[in-house]
Amino acid sequence: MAELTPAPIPIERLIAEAPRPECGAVVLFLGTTRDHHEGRRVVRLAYEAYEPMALASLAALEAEALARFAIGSCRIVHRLGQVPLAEASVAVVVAAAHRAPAYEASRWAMDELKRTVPIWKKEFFAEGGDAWVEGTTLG
Amino acid sequence: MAELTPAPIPIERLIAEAPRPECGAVVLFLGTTRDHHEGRRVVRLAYEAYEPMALASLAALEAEALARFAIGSCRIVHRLGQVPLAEASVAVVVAAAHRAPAYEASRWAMDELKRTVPIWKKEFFAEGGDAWVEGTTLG
Amino acid sequence: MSPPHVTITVLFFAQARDAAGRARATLDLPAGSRVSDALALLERAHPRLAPLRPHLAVAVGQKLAAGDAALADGAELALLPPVSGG
Amino acid sequence: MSPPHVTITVLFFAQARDAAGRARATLDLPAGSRVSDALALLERAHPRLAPLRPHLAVAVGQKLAAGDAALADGAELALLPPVSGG
Repeated sequence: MAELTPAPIPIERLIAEAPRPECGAVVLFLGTTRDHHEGRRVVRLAYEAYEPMALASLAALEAEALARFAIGSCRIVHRLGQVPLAEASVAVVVAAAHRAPAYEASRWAMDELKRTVPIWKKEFFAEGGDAWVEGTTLG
Repeated sequence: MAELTPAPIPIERLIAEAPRPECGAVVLFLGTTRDHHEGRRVVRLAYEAYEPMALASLAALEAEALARFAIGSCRIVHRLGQVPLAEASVAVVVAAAHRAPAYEASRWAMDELKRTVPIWKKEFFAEGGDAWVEGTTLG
Repeated sequence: MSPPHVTITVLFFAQARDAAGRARATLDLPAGSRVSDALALLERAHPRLAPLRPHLAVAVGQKLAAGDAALADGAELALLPPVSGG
Repeated sequence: MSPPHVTITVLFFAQARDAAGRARATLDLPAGSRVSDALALLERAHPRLAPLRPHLAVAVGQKLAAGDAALADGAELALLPPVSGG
């Protein structure tokens, strides 16, 4: 089930909840805060979303991943609000009987998420100031 | 640092230890025990290794992954001995500035591990009996 | 009696919120107005939205909508700058 | 005085251990013996190793070794069936 959360992403719980007995592979992707972007030092990030639309988009991605790939489950959690350095802003957990579709579904879900889900990231710089990250035009 | 361990793989610790501030992506792969193989119900697995050679092979894979892909770290832990259903037998954690090389290094490391590292898996069946899994001839 | 009109809610996100200086507005439009009419009105009220326009997507009722989409009374129209989640 | 010889340790893994009924053995071979000589001797002692032979790799000192690799005194030779880690 897709989630948007202002709190740290509960990575251990997501892994523990990924269904296993029938699945031989679990792929967890974590997007974490980088401390640099185009040469400037970043000290923290903040995310905002059009929450109901973003949640529906993430849930649709989960469902489409299940339809496109031979996987048993796909779960996406995105953090909102301020995210300190080195903490995860997004987690995708895919479980599958075999590893190839698990990797492929995970990559596909992350590519689609960045392209289609109404979430915006702002970077705060060490030298002061902030800026919205240049993103991808929807549609 | 590559590890072979008879205990459950400390997944939370591996994720926590993956270097983050300079890296935007972490990919964790877990190989978990499947409850079926070629139509037979599997109730548990056991792994054995030629330990010093397997450990050196895993360490060499980590180093080669760092040389081949634009990643910041690669760490491989394989469990040995009996592994109950749904527990992880292997974990690969890759951290990188960008997600594409993180996914690619993780897949490559798992493919190589299955092809080149002297570890053997035995399956124990619900109907009784056990069998070594058909593997890949080395060399 | 005034001519028939529709009232919509407008949500501004990210750069669009910065440009408009607000997160939300209520807009009255003549009945039969389309998304492009609402955008033209918003741009007149908030000129700093103009440079964003080529990259702005619009959702109506949480679905992406084209410029010629009709606006029903009570619709929620969202201005969505290029996305950068992940 | 006996002719010069080498003593090696043999490690049997997985199916090779099952076939040999043991995990480890010590083998005396004439000096100048190669990996293939050791395998022939092991196959005579443990006939159930024969069907594994086409799929068996051999390591000497933890490195994969070909059949014509020489065996030094004290070498550790490991019989490695097809691997199935992961």
